[in-house]
Parts: sequence; structure tokens; C-alpha cells
Amino acid sequence: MATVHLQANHAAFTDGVRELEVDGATVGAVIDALAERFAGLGPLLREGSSVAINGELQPKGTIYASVAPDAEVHFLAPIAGG
Amino acid sequence: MRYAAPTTVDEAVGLLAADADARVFAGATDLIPQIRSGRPEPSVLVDLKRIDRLVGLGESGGTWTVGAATPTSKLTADAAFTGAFPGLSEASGLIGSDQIQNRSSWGGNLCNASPAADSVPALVANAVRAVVAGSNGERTVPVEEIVTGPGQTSLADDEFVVEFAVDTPPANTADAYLRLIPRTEMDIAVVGAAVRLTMDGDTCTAATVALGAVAPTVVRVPAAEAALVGSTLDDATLEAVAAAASAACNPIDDKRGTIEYRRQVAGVLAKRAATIAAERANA
Amino acid sequence: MINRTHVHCSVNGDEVDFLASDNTSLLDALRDELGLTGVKEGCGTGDCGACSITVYGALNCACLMFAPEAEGREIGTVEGIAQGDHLHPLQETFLEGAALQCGICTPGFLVAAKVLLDENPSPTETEIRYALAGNLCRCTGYDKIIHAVQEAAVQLNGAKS
Amino acid sequence: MTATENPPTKYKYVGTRPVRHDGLEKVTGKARFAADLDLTGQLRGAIVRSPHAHARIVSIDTSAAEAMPGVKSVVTGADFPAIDPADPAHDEAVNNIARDEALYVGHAVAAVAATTMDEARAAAAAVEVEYEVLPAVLSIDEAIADGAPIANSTNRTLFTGDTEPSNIASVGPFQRGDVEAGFAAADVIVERTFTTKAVHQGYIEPHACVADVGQDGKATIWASSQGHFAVRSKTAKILGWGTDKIKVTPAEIGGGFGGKTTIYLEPIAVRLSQKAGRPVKIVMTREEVLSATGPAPASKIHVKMGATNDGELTTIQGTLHYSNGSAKGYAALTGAMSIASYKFPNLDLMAIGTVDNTPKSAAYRAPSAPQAAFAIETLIDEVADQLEMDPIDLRLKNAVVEGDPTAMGAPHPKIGFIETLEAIKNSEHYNSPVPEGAGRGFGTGFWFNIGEQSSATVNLNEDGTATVITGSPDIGGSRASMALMAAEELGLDVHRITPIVADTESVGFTDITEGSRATFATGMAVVNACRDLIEQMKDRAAVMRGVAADQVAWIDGAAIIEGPPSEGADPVSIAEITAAAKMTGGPLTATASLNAAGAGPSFAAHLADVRVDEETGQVEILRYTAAQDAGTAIHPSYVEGQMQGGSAQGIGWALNEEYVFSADGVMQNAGFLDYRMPVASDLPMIETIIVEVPNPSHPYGVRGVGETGIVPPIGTLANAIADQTGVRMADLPMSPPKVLKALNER
Repeated sequence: MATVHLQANHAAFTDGVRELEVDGATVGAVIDALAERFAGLGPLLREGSSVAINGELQPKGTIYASVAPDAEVHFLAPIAGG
Repeated sequence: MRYAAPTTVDEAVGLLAADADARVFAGATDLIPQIRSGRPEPSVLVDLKRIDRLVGLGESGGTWTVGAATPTSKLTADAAFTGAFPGLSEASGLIGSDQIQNRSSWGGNLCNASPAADSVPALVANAVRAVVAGSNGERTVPVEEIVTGPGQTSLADDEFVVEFAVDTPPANTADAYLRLIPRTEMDIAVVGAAVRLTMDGDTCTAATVALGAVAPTVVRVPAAEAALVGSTLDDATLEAVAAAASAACNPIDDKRGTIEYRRQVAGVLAKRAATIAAERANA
Repeated sequence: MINRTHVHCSVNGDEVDFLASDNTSLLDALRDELGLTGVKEGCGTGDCGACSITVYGALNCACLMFAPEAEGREIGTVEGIAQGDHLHPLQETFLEGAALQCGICTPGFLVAAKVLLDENPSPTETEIRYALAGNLCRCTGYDKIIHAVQEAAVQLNGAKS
Repeated sequence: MTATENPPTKYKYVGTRPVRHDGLEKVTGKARFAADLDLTGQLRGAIVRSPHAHARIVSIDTSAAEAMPGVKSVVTGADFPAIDPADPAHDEAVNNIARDEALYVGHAVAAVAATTMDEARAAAAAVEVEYEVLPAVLSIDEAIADGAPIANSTNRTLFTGDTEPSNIASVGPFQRGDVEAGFAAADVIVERTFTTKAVHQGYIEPHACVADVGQDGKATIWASSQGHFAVRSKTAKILGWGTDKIKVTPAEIGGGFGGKTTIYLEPIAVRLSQKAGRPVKIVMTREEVLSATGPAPASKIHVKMGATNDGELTTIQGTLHYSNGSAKGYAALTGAMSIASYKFPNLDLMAIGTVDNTPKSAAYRAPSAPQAAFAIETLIDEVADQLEMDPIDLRLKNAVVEGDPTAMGAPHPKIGFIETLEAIKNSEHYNSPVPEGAGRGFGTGFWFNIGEQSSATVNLNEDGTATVITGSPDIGGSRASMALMAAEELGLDVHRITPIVADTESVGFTDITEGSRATFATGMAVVNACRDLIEQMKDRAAVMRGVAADQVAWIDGAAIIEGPPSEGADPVSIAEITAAAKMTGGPLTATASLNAAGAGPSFAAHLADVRVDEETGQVEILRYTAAQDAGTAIHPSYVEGQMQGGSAQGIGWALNEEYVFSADGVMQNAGFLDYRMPVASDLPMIETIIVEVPNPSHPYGVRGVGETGIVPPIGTLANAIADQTGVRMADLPMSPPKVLKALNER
């Protein structure tokens, strides 16, 4: 199970839960699992978040990136540039 | 719109007299941006720069004659002129970049009638006279009578300034001009201060103080002048000059500065310019 | 109705003729009538110097001149700075010193810097900064431009002595 | 002056300073920018813009304009397909051309194309728009006030599920630890509210494009853009077309800094061209650029910070408001996330993005970070003052290192913040005395940098030269960097390589040049393509020498034969391989595409000496030094250039740049006269120290360098002003009137 870290804005949908274990071999599977558990969280994770796996920022919109069983997955606010 | 480039003053007057919407220009550094920003185009653009008198510069019998369209770069490059009127030269040289300096002129700077025009306080401080041509011939008026308000002049539709006359200053007399801009270049003055002093040793015997950008038109400050005359420009005098200058302001709040700022800095620049003028007069 | 004027002048040493509306700026005429698109428009109000040209060797903003004013005058643009394949030292030092990034302001800077060095062969850093204050650059912070002008001055002075 | 962790002696080309490939065109005036194009039959376009900050568009009558001389086409919002407000592309679509609601002064509502610019302008003035003026909201305070009018009827707060219109674009809390306990443990607590105005990217080239719709219904666009693939996809979306109907050719771009990541003109030019059957060129005036294209957000940031007596920063708590202008956006979230340089075990930040009736904001170099860094760096300086600690030592004590959390909690990858701080601490500048009567300030900055999608094709030509083709518009010398990395890989002289930026039909999809990603991500694609080519060349050399492929090694730009029977045979050069290519399998070409992960954050630290004229409030910068972690500097001159340019922009933001609006929302300073960007005489030389802590996720260790440089200057200068005068400036810009007012209140 990967450890998922959520931001305070995500926590509005999770009754305050910010850290939890989630099963899922890819980012998409992790998001699906979270969306099923917490109503309303799906769109925020899919469209309004960036993802870092073990601290490495993933390409925007990624869902296929692999998530190892012991991975640390951070959902972040979206990052853009100038 | 039609462009015309007369080669004589009479020809230019004729163009103005024939069409009330005709407009003279020298550098067009204000005119072109105004047209671009949507102001109505004149019917005839009368380019004054091909009239020899309009671009002249010379001294004769103690009086300097400066064409209304003479580029300010020509004034600042003239060692004799700059030696006689250091403040007027530096004020002229502060109108815009090197690019602008080859287009800007006293006539344009004055007749555009911006309250912030850099050369005008120095023109006033030096009692410069404008020679105005029109259908009724020529007349000579003090520069402070040309501008009546922001964008407004006393010139009739068929009149324009041909040239300026200014007398070589008496001995131990010098001027200085300082302005405040947010950057170091390329800005319109937030405050401008011109001071001309005549010194007898350490004592000031005559003074003119004129401020720009702090009122609808250039402001003379008689109270500051009175404080200076007879003084040695000691600290108390300079504080009195600063206070008088601040009090003489009737400024506005705008994108370039606030009322409070303009008042306070007018005083600072007036006393600093007075100090510089005094040093120059005794040099 | 806008009158159109036939203008005859010299541009970069060539005698040229063009027809321009009387309200047209010389900048638009140089670009649209003569194809000299090295002269750039950054502001149209004389505040950025991207359209810097020379008129009888004196620095001007082409955007602040009406096209008919060019009649009979000698105009110089960035396109006239190199002599054939031979770059002016300023062009060389701008390239060597990475004094350009996007390059939109570069033509204006080269024209202004050449006027400066023609008039003042050994300017101080402060003189260079004030002489180029009418030219805006948003990419470089000016640092490498100032260095390139200083280096060109050294090269030009070396060539003379 | 270059401080490096590992001196870059291992490279032959990377780290050198060749003349850029596109330089000659740019110093001779020949380089073609979008406005320089002139197609046969080309029309000129002009935009009709709203004079109202907020209005309902009741009707638009174009008949008078259409009847005017020279007019060939007129378009309004009705010429574009409707778009659902919930569509992420909605706001940019209606920003290109308004539909029912004009959202700021300058908002495009219609456009005309005519044979001359004069005719186009005249016709634009003749388009009759009937407006119903609505109440306008012009600032953050007005947007969040109780009972505030709604600035944009289509705005819903992002990701809350709210269905009612709101002036709040987004809300983002960020929390870790326990701030109450943190403040309780603090010996020193500092607190202040900071306000900043909108500022513009200030590129010297106004937005411009040419569009030509042919008889086949296909559009060709020449654009000034940071990403021509994005121009294609956005234009297609706004027109409701397929991307196959649009080809975009990148013109040279005259500066972008984030402001040319969005589009304004292209869909309009395409529709005008389609209706007229002729090419249409649209070039904005400077006034249009300033009043209708993206400024960086205004902000209002309140931060409270606690520290212990030994200099541990225990706690940060804050509320960050950022205005997105007329549309929704992420400005506030990004701002809060950029607070990532110090450990702060306890953190509670609330990011609130607002919507108002000012121009839709756009990205500007490290978007949202400079505003936040102004607050953070000022408060840390106050802590250092109160603790009488060296400001760099205080930061060193609290600086993040690999594994420490960012504001979002994710751990930092390998970073060089400590090294960057030490570079300033060890600099000659920091160790020299502060000039008499002057003040010295220090500040830092952080930016994430991003990866994203890039493609590159490398072709070897028959004479052994190479062409490197990418889809990343070159906004600061990136072509030279691409050529350098290819030179290093192939072992080929950098001037035998021609780097070009190709159109959307000639190279694979590539995301926008933004987020300091071009040298990082596109560079990686170039490296991958070169490595593919090397494998191909080894195979060809094996055929040429009659050996097995695994007997060939690639060393110093040539194939070396190893092992019997040809051991010691002459190396095979690239030129020999390409000359023989048609006999060994045909042309040599390789393409690589990727979506890059592992972008390396970049930190910067700046030091400034200033002199404040305490009678006028003018600030003169006497000396300025910038240090930044580049990872690896591919072309050091352009790394320095990015650092210097970013510094100058930050200095302008700090001292004089600001949007000034009238009470009815009209920008009062929409020109370079009164929108005061730094001129040459405003600045000293900007000394640079390139720090190199390589990014392990890039083959050459590249971190992006484009953005971070704009982050530190505001705090740095505010701290320098405080050092001399004792006055803490908290309201930008620190222009003479504001500084003098603060000095008067001292």
C-alpha cells in the first residue's frame, strides 16, 4: 500500500484525513480509490492537483505513472510556470 | 490630414490663418502619441523645422536668440550657451532620452502646455521672452504669459512662437534646475524647481524661484525669493525657501505623485537648486 | 481624407522614393513601404527606442517622425550598420558578449550605441547608461549590453591607434 | 565568477560560451518577428475593446463598420462557438473575445480587418456596441467585501462544488504541525501585512500574429508565442476546429516571461481571415498590451512568523490573497506553495484567489512567488534584526535540504539552497564594508521548475553536420543550449550543428516554453535523440569496417573499433559515416519525445547595497549581486543573462512598476512613459555567481534557470532600505512618494 499525503484543501472532502494508505499500482488507480472513498475529491485530484511520487514531481495530468507499494504519493496544488 | 513644411514664417502663418484646425509642430514628441491615443487629428500639420529662424541659436549684443524648434540637443552641446545658462541648459537636456533630445524644443515644450514641462521653470527663472508671429505681425511676450492652463495657451489660432530671446545674465549670476522623477531618466517631472541667483560675495542680491509640476502652470515663489535676497543662504534661509516653495504649491494627486509628496519635495528641490545656483554664481 | 506625399530621401546610403500617407510615422513607412523591418515598434510613443534611427547621424525615434519629414534627409537604420559581410565592432561584441536574448530591442540599441561611440569614443559606464536610457531592454538587465559597448569602444580605439 | 561543486571540466562543449546560432540575424535586423511578416494581399486587423470595467453586452451593430472603405470582415463573439463555463478553456476563450459580458476595460468585444491600418482603426471605432453598465470590482479588498457585486457571473470557486457565482476563484489551506504550539514556543514573533499591485511582464515586442485561411479551409498562423503547439490547441478549441486544420509557425519572439503562454489574437485573426479570404495581420499597440494582456496578480499577504532565541523559525501562519483579474486561476495557491525555502515545523497558510474587473492575469516568471517572498524575506530579516543574528546565518540555520518538506508537504529533491546561501556569504560583496550612509539587504527566492512534454528530431546531414529540430520557442538563447548538448553527445563541433524551432507540422508536440523547462525537458529530448543516433552510427560503422556492432564504441565524436580482427582500425568519423549513409542503410535521423519528470527546483540569493535619499524617497542601487543554483550551466552567458534579467525585472517590480486604475477601472499608465520599467541608468552592473548542484534527474544536471531570479529582489531591496532607514516597506512599489511617506511616519 502506498502512503498518500493530501493537502488541507483536499482534507475538506476527507473529514480532515491528510495521510492514508491506498492500494493502487498507478496514480490513476490511487485517484480512483480515493474518489470512491471521498465524494467530491475526484475532480480536485484529477484537474486541480500536481502529483509527486517519492518527492519527484510527475508530469502534469499523469495517471499512468507507477506507484510502488511503498511509495510516498503527494497530491499538491497545481504548478505552472512563466 | 495634410503635411506641410513651410520655409518662411509668413507661409506658416498663412497656413494657420487659412484653417482653424491646422496645427504647428516641431518635434511631435507629444503630438504623435496624442494622435495615437485617439485625439482628433489636425487638418494640416505644419512642420516648422524647415524655417531657418525656427531652428536658430546665437548671441548678439548680450541677447541670445533661440529658435522655437531648435533641438534641445543643440543647446546642451553649445558650450557658450551652457556656460551662460547652466540651469536652463540642464533643464533643456532633461527632456527625454537622447532620441527625444534631437526633436524636443523650447517651443514645443512650452506650447504643449504641460504643467510638468522641464524647460519652462528655467525659462521663467531667466525671464525668457517669446516672439510670437501671427496674421497681425509679431509680438514679444514673457514666457509665463504663454501658458494659461494645462493644454491651454494664450496664442490665437493663427499664432505660433517663432523664437525666444534671453539676455545674457549679469555678473555673478547663475541658475540651476532640479527635478524629481521616479527613475533616473525617461520620466515626466513629478516636481521641478528652477532657481536663478545673483550673488555679491556670500550675499544674494537677486533671486528668482520657479516651480514646475506642482500647479496648473509654472509657479513663481516670491516668498522664497524674498527670503533669499539679502541672505547668505544659511540653513534658516534655506528652510524658509523650502517652506515657501512647499506653500506655493497647488498640486494634484495623480499616477506620478501625491499632493503631499509634491509639496514636500518642491521645498527640498528649491533649497537644493538655490545652493547649486549660489555655488555657480560664485564660481 | 488623408493626403499622400511622395518622399525622396537617402536610407543607408541608397536614394529611395516612397509614397506615404501624411499621418504615417516614418517607422511605418520604413517598415511597410521600404521593407526595413529591422526597425521595430515597441511602444509608438518614443519611450522604448526599439525604432531608433539616425537622421544625418543624429539619434531619433522613427515612431515620432511623420514620414514626409524624411524628405531630402539622410536616414540610417540597423540594416546599414554592417558593411556588406563585415560586421561593425558593436555587432561583433553584442554577439560575443551575449548582449541579446530575445533580440527585439537589439537593433535600436545598436543604432543608439553607434551614435554614442561616433560622438564619444571612450564613454564611461555612466555615460553609456545615460546615452542608452532611451532604449528599453526587458531581458538582459542591461549588464551585458553595457559590457559589449565598452568592449566595442576598446576595439574601435585600438583600431584607430 | 563561477562557484561550482564539481568544476565542469568533464565536458568539452557544455559550459562553454559559443556565439548563439540566431545571433547574426538579430544584430543585422534580419530576424523575422511576427509583426515583420508581410503576405500578399494581407489585411490589417484592429480590435474593438470595452470602455467599461464591467458591462453586459446588449447588442453589437457592425453594419456601419462593414460599410466603411477598405473593410473586408468584421467579427464579434457571435462568430465563435459557445463554450460551457465549466470547461477549463472557457475563461481564455471569452478573454479572447467577450460574449455576453465585458469583464474589464480593454476586453475585446469585436474586431475588423481592412486593407490599411487607418481603415481598420476607423472601422473599429464605427462598431456600435450597446452596453448595460454593471457594478465593477477593482481590487482584492472590493472583491472580498461583504455584499460585493459579482465581478464575473461565470465564476464558481474551484473544486468546492459551489454552484453560486462568487468573487473567490480558489481557496487552499496548507497546514502542518501545530501553529499554536509553535507560537507558544517562540521567543520572537513578527507580523505584517504586505500589499502589491499588478505588474506587467513588459516584453518589448507587442503581441502580434498573421493568420491565413486558405481555400481548403486550413489556417496557417505565424505567432509570437512561448508555445506554438499551445497556440494551435487553444485556437482550435476557441474556434471549434480540429488541430489538423491549423498549422502554427513560430516567429522569433520578442520577449515573453510567461505573458506569451496565453493567446489573445490568433482565433480572431483566423476568423477575420476566413471571412475575408485574405491573410490578416494583427499587432497590438503598447496601450493594448498593457491594458488588455496579462499582468501578474496584485496581492495582499498577511504573515505572522515565530522564532526561538537561538534562531529556529518555529512557525508561520498567513493568509495570502491574490487577484486573478477577471478570470479564475491558481495564483494564490501557487503563491502559498512557493513558501518552500525554510523548514517551519509548524505551518498554516490560507491561499485565497479573487476575481475582479481588471485584466485577466497571466503567468509572469515564477508566478506568484515574488509577492510571497517579499513577505517572507522581510519578516525573516526582522527576526534576524531582533535576534541580532547575521541574516544569512539565520537562513542557513533554517534552510531546507533534500528531504525537507515544501509548503505542500512533499519532500524536496536534491537542491542547492545551502550552497547558494554560502555563495553570497563567501562573496567579495558580502565581505566588503557597506558604503557610507547606505543600506545593505539580503533576500532569497525559490521556484519549482517543471518538466512536461517535449520532442526533438536530430538529422545528420550528408557532410557530417547536424540539424537539431525542437518545438520549444527560443525566448532566451535556448537554441544555443540545445546545440551545446547535442555537440557534447555527438562529439561534434557546436557550430556544425544548426538548432531550429520547427512549426507544428514539422516536429512532435511540445509544451509551452514556461516553468524554466526548455533546457531541462527539451534538452533531455535532444540528448535522447542524439544517443539514438550514436547507436545508429555505431551500427553503420560496424558495417563499414566489417565488424560486429558490439565491437564499436563511440568516443570523442567517432566510432572506435575494439577487439579482433580490426582492433586499432582507424576511427570512423561522423562525416565518413554520413557520406557512406546511402550505402549503409540510408539517412541518419532520430526523434525523441518525452514527458519529463524530475524537474529540479532552483534557489537564488541576492545582495544589494542601496542609498535612500531621505529627503525625496528616491532609492539608488549602488551594487547588486545575484547567486543562483543552475544545476549545470549549459551556456553560462545565458544563465547569467537569465539571472540578470530576472533581477532587473524584480528591481522594477520592487521600486516603480504598478498598475494604476482610475475609479472606473481605466488603466492610467498604459504606456512605457508611466509604466516605469528600469532603464539602463537605473541599474548598476548585476554581478552573478552561478552555483552548480547538478539535478540528478537530467543527463547534464540541468535545473531551469529562467524564473527564480525575479523572486528575491523585492525582499532584498526592502531589507536594504530598512537597513539604512529603519523603515520596513510593506506596500509596493517602493516608489519615492511611498518611501518618503514611510520616512515621514518614522
